[in-house]
Amino acid sequence: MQARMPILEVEGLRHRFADGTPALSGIDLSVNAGEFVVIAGPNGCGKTTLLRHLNGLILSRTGRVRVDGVSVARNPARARRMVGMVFQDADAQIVGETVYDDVAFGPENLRLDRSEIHDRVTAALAAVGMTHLADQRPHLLSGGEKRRVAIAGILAMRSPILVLDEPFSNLDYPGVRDVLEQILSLHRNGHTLILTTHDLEKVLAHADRLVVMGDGRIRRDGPPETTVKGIDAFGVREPWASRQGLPLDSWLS
Amino acid sequence: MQARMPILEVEGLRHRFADGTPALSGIDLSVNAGEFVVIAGPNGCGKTTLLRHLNGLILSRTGRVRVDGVSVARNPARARRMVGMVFQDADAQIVGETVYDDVAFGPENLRLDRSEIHDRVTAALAAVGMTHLADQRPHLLSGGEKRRVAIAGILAMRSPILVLDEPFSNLDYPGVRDVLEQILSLHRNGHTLILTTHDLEKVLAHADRLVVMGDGRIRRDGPPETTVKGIDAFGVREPWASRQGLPLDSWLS
Amino acid sequence: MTQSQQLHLTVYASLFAALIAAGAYLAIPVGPVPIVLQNLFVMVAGLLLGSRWGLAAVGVYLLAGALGLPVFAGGAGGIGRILGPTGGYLVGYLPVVFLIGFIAERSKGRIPFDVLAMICGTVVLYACGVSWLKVVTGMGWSKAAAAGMVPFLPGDVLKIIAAVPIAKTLRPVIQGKFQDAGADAYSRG
Amino acid sequence: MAELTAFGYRSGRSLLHRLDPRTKLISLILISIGSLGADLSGLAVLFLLFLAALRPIHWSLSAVIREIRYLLFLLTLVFLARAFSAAGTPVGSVWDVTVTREGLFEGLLISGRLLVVVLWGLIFVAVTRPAEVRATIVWLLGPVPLIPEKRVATMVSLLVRFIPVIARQARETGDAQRARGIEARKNPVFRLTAFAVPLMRRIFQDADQLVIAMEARCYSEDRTGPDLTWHRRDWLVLPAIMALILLIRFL
Ligand SMILES: Nc1ncnc2c1ncn2[C@@H]1O[C@H](COP(=O)(O)OP(=O)(O)OP(=O)(O)O)[C@@H](O)[C@H]1O
Ligand SMILES: Nc1ncnc2c1ncn2[C@@H]1O[C@H](COP(=O)(O)OP(=O)(O)OP(=O)(O)O)[C@@H](O)[C@H]1O
Ligand SMILES: O=C(O)CCCC[C@@H]1SC[C@@H]2NC(=O)N[C@@H]21
Ligand SMILES: [Mg+2]
Ligand SMILES: [Mg+2]
Repeated sequence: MQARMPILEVEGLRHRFADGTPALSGIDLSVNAGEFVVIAGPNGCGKTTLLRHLNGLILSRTGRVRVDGVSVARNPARARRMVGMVFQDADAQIVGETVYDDVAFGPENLRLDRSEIHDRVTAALAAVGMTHLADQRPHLLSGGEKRRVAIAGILAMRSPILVLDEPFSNLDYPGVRDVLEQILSLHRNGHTLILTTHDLEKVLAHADRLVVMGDGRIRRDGPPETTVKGIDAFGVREPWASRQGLPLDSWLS
Repeated sequence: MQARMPILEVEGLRHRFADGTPALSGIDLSVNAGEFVVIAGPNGCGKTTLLRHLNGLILSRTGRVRVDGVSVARNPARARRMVGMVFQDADAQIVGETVYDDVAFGPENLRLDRSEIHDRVTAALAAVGMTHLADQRPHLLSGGEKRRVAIAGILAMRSPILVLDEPFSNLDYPGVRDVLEQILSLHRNGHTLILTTHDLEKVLAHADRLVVMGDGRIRRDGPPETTVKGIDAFGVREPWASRQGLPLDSWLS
Repeated sequence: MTQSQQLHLTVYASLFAALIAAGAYLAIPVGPVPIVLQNLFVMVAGLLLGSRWGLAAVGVYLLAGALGLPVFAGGAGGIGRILGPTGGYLVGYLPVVFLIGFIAERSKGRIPFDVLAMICGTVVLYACGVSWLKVVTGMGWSKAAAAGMVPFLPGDVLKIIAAVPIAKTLRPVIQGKFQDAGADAYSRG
Repeated sequence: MAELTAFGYRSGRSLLHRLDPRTKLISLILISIGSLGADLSGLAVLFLLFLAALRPIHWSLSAVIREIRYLLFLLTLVFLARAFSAAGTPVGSVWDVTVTREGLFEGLLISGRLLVVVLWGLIFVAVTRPAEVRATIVWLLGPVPLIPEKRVATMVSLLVRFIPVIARQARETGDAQRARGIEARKNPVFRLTAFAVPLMRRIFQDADQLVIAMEARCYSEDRTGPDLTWHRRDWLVLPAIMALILLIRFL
């Protein structure tokens, strides 16, 4: 019954950048296995910085981050295997010169043997419906396709936890629906999901939980329907339906 | 009564990129002085390519583009003075080492004298509420702030026509509202505005006209309320209010 | 050096290799040797990456070209290009970047030394480039110099002038990665 | 920068495609050595073989010529330089410079040798996947001391990965500056710095993003290397090539 134990634990996390910018000032957050958490908040409130602590891309002295029980600071390598991350800028995360090579990058770093890598890559590409583009050069893909490749790259590493930083930015309507369907099928398969966005409209209807950040702190945390009420005050737009007192509706329906 | 004469005329415009990608296949569009036109359409439908024709960044052999009466191909320099462009990627537009220098870049290229340049820059910075950051290094600003600097840089050139390519991408709610207010006040002052976006929600209520593109063609063109109906079919999300048969509502109210 | 800093340098060196290739792509033919921006990026690589990693950048560039990637002036690579008329410049980039890096490492970003380093580098570059051009084409020294050096000197002066502000703006960006981040972070922020 | 971004690989199932990349690389090296010492007849043989190789990989000579048009220009200049500068029996003169038979012969030989090497280089990339090229690099540099072959291989693929990014950002920066009237400025130093400085800063920000993305995907120096296996066809092709080269050199 693991679905109830916390797989991610953040306690009293603070972070100040080298130039003195205080990005996080005391974050406490605990995410259960299989949960789908949406994090919202104004520009510069610390979302990306928080996410980068989850797999040890940034380590801070004050505060603790644990990925199912093990401190990230103690074992960043493990944290990076457990926590797959899709970045805000789809282009910046392309590593390989073909889609296949790009997806294979992670498994190669895990030192798996070739056949295992091949199986994982083909499976991952199939999962995001990109098999036919395996030999394509990634930078020629559309925004939506690039995001799918990024997700495949994570799937190939078999990370149980997925972190997506603004996965919808610059995507058109079909692109958003594509990525959204991807995300939901991952959720159904038991992945733990953490997603940041400025447009709650696009995803909130499917989330288990909404976390609102502001000035490097967590302002609100709870079930979407209730937490989203009057969220405008925190620099996030409350979805139209919710404004009208209606239930949140999905972009997929 | 210039508000009725077309200030922008595009006729039979086609464009194919060097690598053979057909980006525009026959565009006819005419915009009146003082109009506020929103252009929507899926990724890769040619929005940016069309905009880049308006000030001669791209010149195509087939088709004509005229900025109040004068062919862009004949006099690109003039077209660039007349048509100010805010790019999709705010970072791409940063040219100066400080916010002030960045905004001054355009006027300096216009060969204005120092005092004139100074007046324009201070006015532009005030207009976007960035006076206090005049000496900041632009690449350190937040996404919203960068966007405003980009707009200020165009204001300082006093172009009567403003073209904004996805000005809301990656902006938080307050950021969207700020930029939106900027845009509307420009509109009130008689600027002609052309804006592309994937999220009609954010701006359509204020537009005079909606143009829908697909596969390098114009699919629909007309008053927002009517044109937006059933727009999902063109790969653009119809705003929630409109779905409910309600009048479009503003993000500012 | 931490693993992260190692990776930063690896990526930066690859980036410079790519910049050198991009600088070669826009080639203006003026006789057997074209005008390119290639050598500008070679010089900047030396100034910013230092001798060792500068060498790595140029080495990777040449390797990619030798394997046939179209990274040399006007596209089309291959060992044939390295043995071709402009091969002297290509191979010469190795000592050039090393020399510039060597001087820059010791001059702590003082502009006069940067300029000096680039002038020395350019001298070495033409020593290699022109003599090989002479061998391949069988021209005399004067002809070889006329075809392989004289037309480029104004452009190269321009590049050296441009390299100074580029190095000035990017040094903090790069060296920021290599002094221990203060405040709360004890890894790169 | 389409040409630049193209790795030049043309997918297919021809024998050349199926050969082990190491076989292809060794053959390429042998051919290069061979042609550099070859006389005109030898070059002719290698050139005819090249033409023969084009068919199975569905490549037209005209397309190849387009690919190397710039090189052809260079080689013509080399040819002329030789033709006019070498001493020997005159066959005619343009203005007051005399063209000698030896000159023509030498010019043809030298430019011909370079041409053949480049042409076979094109074939090599055309029939070898990027990943295989990387694999060959690892294999090639493996024995070389002091060189971390896997890192070098990664760097080569990063180079390929960076070029389209540089191209795009250069275009965007250029557009943004033209949109704000940079063309009114004539001073080349100003133009070059005003363009290069912000562009380089942006490209480096992108590089930092890439570093973070690589770390997030567990980048490590010792990654799973590519695995290559020799087949029977390799043991048939290699000796054949060697024999050919020997013939060319010594007959
Ligand atoms: N490398 C850095 N050095 C210094 N300050 C930084 C750095 N990265 C981010 N910051 C600052 O830290 C704060 C938090 O940044 P962060 O990117 O986490 O915000 P965010 O919530 O992701 O914003 P957005 O919604 O725009 O993505 C901001 O004030 C930002 O300017
Ligand atoms: N420099 C280029 N070279 C080749 N093809 C290009 C280039 N720029 C754009 N394209 C292609 O031209 C088509 C139109 O591109 P464009 O950027 O105008 O679309 P868009 O409507 O702006 O898309 P988005 O909504 O993602 O911004 C796309 O298929 C794109 O891949
Ligand atoms: O074929 C190549 O890629 C090498 C071209 C070398 C051109 C040399 S570099 C120094 C000098 N300055 C130029 O602008 N071009 C020549
Ligand atoms: Mg962020
Ligand atoms: Mg666009």
